[in-house]
Amino acid sequence: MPTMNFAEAIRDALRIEMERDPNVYLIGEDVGTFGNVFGVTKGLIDQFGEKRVRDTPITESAIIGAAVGSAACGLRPVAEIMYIDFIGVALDQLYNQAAKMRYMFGGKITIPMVLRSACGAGRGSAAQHSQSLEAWFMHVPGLRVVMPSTPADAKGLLITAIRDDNPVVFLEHKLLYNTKGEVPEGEYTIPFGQADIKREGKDVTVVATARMVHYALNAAEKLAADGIDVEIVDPRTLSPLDEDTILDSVKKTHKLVIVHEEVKFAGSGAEIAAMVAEKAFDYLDGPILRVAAPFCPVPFAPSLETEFIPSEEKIIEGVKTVVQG
Amino acid sequence: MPTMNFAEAIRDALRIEMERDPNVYLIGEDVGTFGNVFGVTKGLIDQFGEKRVRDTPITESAIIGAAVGSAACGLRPVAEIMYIDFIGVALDQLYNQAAKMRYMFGGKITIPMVLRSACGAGRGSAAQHSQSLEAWFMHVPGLRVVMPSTPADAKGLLITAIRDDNPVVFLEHKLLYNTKGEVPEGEYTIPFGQADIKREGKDVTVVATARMVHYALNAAEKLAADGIDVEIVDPRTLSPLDEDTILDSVKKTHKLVIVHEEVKFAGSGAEIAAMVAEKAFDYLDGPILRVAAPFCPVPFAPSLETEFIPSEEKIIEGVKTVVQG
Amino acid sequence: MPIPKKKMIEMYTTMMKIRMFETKVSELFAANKIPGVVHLYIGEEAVATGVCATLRDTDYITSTHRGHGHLLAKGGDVKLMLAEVFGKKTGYCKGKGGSMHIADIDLGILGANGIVGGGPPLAAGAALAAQYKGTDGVAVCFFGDGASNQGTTHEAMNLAACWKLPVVFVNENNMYGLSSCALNTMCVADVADRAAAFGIPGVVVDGNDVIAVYEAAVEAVKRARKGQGPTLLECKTYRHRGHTEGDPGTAYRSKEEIEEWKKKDPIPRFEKRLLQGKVLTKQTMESILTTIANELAAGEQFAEESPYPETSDLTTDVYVD
Amino acid sequence: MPIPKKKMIEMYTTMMKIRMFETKVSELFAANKIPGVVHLYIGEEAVATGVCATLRDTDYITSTHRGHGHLLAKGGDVKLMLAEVFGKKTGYCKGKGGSMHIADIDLGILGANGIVGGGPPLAAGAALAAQYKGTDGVAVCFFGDGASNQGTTHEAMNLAACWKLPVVFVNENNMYGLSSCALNTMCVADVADRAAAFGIPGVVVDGNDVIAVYEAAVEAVKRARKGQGPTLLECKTYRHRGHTEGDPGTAYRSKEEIEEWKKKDPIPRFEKRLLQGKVLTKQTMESILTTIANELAAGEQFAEESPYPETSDLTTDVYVD
Ligand SMILES: Cc1ncc(C[n+]2csc(CCOP(=O)(O)OP(=O)(O)O)c2C)c(N)n1
Ligand SMILES: Cc1ncc(C[n+]2csc(CCOP(=O)(O)OP(=O)(O)O)c2C)c(N)n1
Ligand SMILES: [Mg+2]
Ligand SMILES: [Mg+2]
Repeated sequence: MPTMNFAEAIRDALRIEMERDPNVYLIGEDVGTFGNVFGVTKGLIDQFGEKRVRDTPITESAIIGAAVGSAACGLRPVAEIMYIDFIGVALDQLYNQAAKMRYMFGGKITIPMVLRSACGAGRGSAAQHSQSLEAWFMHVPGLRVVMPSTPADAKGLLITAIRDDNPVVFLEHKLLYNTKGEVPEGEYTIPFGQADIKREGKDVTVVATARMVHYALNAAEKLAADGIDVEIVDPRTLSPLDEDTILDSVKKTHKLVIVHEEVKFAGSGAEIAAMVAEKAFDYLDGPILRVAAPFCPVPFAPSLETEFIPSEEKIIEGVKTVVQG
Repeated sequence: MPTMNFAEAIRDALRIEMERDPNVYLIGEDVGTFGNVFGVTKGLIDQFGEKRVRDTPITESAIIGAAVGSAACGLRPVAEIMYIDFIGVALDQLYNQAAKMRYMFGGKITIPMVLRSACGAGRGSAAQHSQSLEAWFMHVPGLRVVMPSTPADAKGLLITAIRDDNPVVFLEHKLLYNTKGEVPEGEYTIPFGQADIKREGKDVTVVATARMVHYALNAAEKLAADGIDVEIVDPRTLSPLDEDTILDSVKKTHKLVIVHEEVKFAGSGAEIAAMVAEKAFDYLDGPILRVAAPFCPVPFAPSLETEFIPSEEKIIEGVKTVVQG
Repeated sequence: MPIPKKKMIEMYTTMMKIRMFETKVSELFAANKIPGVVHLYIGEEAVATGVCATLRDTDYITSTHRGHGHLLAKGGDVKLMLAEVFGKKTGYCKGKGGSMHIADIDLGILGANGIVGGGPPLAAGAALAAQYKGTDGVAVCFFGDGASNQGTTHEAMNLAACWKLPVVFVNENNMYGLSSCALNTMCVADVADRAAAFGIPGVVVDGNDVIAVYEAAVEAVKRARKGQGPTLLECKTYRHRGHTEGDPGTAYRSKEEIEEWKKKDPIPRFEKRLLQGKVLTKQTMESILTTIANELAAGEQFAEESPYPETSDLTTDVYVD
Repeated sequence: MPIPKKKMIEMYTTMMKIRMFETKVSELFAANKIPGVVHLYIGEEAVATGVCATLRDTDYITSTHRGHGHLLAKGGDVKLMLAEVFGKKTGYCKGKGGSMHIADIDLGILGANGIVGGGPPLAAGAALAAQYKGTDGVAVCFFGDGASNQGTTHEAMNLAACWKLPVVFVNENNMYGLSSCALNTMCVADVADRAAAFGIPGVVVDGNDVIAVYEAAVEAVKRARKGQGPTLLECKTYRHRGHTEGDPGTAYRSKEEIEEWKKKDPIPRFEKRLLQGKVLTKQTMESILTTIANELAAGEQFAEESPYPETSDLTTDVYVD
């Protein structure tokens, strides 16, 4: 299997789908000649031309709206919001329009679109360029929320997203773009709502998303040295959420730690914890812990940003707390 | 104590604060002559004039932005977004600007503003005029989130909100506007982060917000007949959340049901459940249940809307499930 | 080019259908048969009628909270609309949408919209789809004077201008956004002046003159079909009723102003023209009205007798599986 | 009215301070001393300088992601800015904001802003505060050609127009929003044309001519102070560097274009004028540059030697207690 990085894997998925279906097109700021600020769409305009790789003015409501409207009329747009932090100027088009149209219209309209966006902290980009916000999107009926952690997952999930007939929010952690992994050639899909067990273990379940999957894997290696065998569950899609895989793991390990990068309070981990506290309470040995960002905006200074992002150490500490009771 | 309805209590608070502090002013759509679509601000323009009760064009980003900018420069705006559903066209000004400015600027700016808005279902207003969305606001560091359930709470909390130096989101359930209650005369404040025990009980804790507090109270009366003694905790502010009062209640009853009107998945109740599953796990007798809206937009048809909104029956059922194990 | 007689009659029929539909809705609302709120189009019929008379079934429209007129003019079915307004399972949206969210994708109706300024970006998207596929389809975006202040509207016009999208932005300037008079919410004489910000033509037309609207729309639609890009077409009109049923509409508008505008009612005006031009006789008019009345009566009965959606319908139609 | 000599020298000093500050930041960034990204103002100095030279300390500005020039022109402290750009605890924002979020409320600087179009509504709010309090304070909103497409910008201009708010919208048209040429993102010749949508004056000025900018700003600010409402003042300029440091800026702009604009560099142009007008001698210029260089060196040292914020600072400053 070829090795490629996360950004390349996404580009690969885009290329495959654009070759396959002439109705798939890209729309966003600087996705054309510039090839996206992280280089993700580089070269696609050369292959597919300006019609299918559409640079827009800085006008996010129009970007999403154009995607929604054209999706309603038969196209399959892949829209890009450069950083997910910018969604606030355009959220209406996503949650009141794209997500609700099908329901409001009694099932008589289909909005097959993907909204790709870079998320996450770690590049010194400060409070308005580093958020994740997946909890917000989870809370919106009608949206799918995807958050891949590896190049192979990113590719397969993006192909699924583009083929899916629902509006999908596809969150790409910007510090993953340069991470490498083996990626199957050609087209393949990964079903939504199917978590992946990134590491099997028997002592404690760690549910982690996006970049935190890798932190958790590193933590697990170190914990193994201490005799703690960690199972790592990567939901991959937060909506739909694969409750069964998480519950099965908890039923096996009886212990749960949830790790995500976004702010802990009312974050995505709250839903996972609440779901387990309802559906597998009797299997739990002790408290459910969340290791996540504290309740503050993302700071600029490296010393603070590093502290803001959940660390391997904090994951290890969290796991030990839960295991040692 | 005089009796007044929820809308009058809010108006009373606005009037008191506007009389007290010339820097307090109202800004929003149809808040002037029209007196707000629910009559909340009726008459205030006559007393305070157009300078202090400012009708705007339909332009929510400018409304919130004007509030934030003027708050930064010494005023104390009370901005109104007619329905909280509309926040999507203007959210940036709230979460990236108002909420983060203080932190981003190292504590050197103060944004004393209130954003009032009507929330909630039950009036046949359908998917774009019936949401609550409190979970979104909870997730934003820098914001306060207030959700009163009674006229007296509404008044005291709004006065606190206006005097608070932080940006506050103040959510008014539209089906509460006509509900009556005793309200102390004159000025008084209710501190943020102080839950109110709306009913004492020993068998099970029900945490409920806004309109659901009343549903829970009715349910509790019926459950009492079955010998189940329900304690009802109304957080009143979701951020800050009074964890202690909730935890103390759970430590007493060992059982927890959370009731809110917004969609259950990734809703405000998820945080409360997760918090308890972390901090009072050992006191819990069994699963934490959430009684909340299903995962769909708010439907128009009365038959569906009634089903969408958590009912007394569903609360009773939830409590019985938890009590009977 | 003179407007064919058939088109004139079609427009008369549409205007009357809207007027009678809205009058019926008003009565039904007063009789507590309709849940939620309704925003009626009475007084503004010439706009939707004149514009939609230039469109094909395959063209798109985006509508507003005040959508009944647009939908009827684009061919919406009275029965299905009434049933939806009642919240019945047999309605356009199975009762899930209601007055503010009726759509008919087969007729190119991308939905009424509860968000002021929600429609313009969608219209740009629909026009993009037409351009992308190389059809000569057009999208029409109806929006109010109030909506012309919303940022999303500006963004949509700008994007449409940049890409020469086949879209016509039809501003229905009824002088008020709820209680706010346009004189206080914009400092330009005409909404059409805003076209200058995007380098597109801005046209003002008497929105109570269906012929004038039609003729202006023909031009704008032709431009769009030919790939020459968007037009901002402002139609000056007035709503006779309050913002919603229940709002008397007099707290912010003088009785005199309302009366004056009622004198400019687009319907008698068009009737007179049709009679004078001998396009229709009093008698044929009567028969048209009878047909509409019958259709409405049948629609009402259908709506009344239809069942409400069932509990099991609550969580369907959220996703395509 | 001729511009006082003192004002001319002040403007020269400001322009040079910006140029030298940005050059320093560029070097420090290349040397990996600055985290995150920086957007430099080199080539555009005449805009911030000319505009801010008309303002008082008590006036407000809102800035952008490309904010260093605005901040320095409004009186921002070099030491505190550099320390902030380094992410140090001694910086303007205790290291929490960084380049894109520097503010100094005492100088009326309501912050650089990471959101394109984030500033205009805030500027309207600051102007509202001034009007409300009855001061003759003014707010200036700097925004780019790219930002002129954002809906929030339109909303702010409209609200300011309606309320005659004392705000000057200063558009810095450097022809690009990141990689997108303004020719592809708007269909008007000048951003100033957009003023027509709001019924406010739109003025175009050579943004590389600090005197022209100053004179136009004097007029716009005067209007605002007198309660006559907002102006849209467009300054045509060009950024010499890439969008951010690290972007060569050549993937979307031709070398020729860049070279041509470098010939229009506002600084040599102003220098020539000052020398010819005998406002300054080569020697006094040198001494000004030395002073700035010293200030920058001291600032750099201060920034370098300052500590990073501590872990315990992470969650402070979120709320006022
Ligand atoms: C974003 C948003 N803001 C406010 C409202 C509330 N609202 C509904 S209709 C309306 C007035 C709209 O005025 P206009 O666009 O002129 O249309 P008209 O009602 O006159 O047809 C308002 C303020 C809304 N639905 N959406
Ligand atoms: C809402 C939003 N959209 C996109 C961006 C990404 N972005 C940052 S600066 C920029 C270009 C801005 O162009 P312009 O307004 O002309 O300012 P300039 O960089 O030329 O000074 C873009 C697209 C952003 N920060 N915020
Ligand atoms: Mg109107
Ligand atoms: Mg620019």
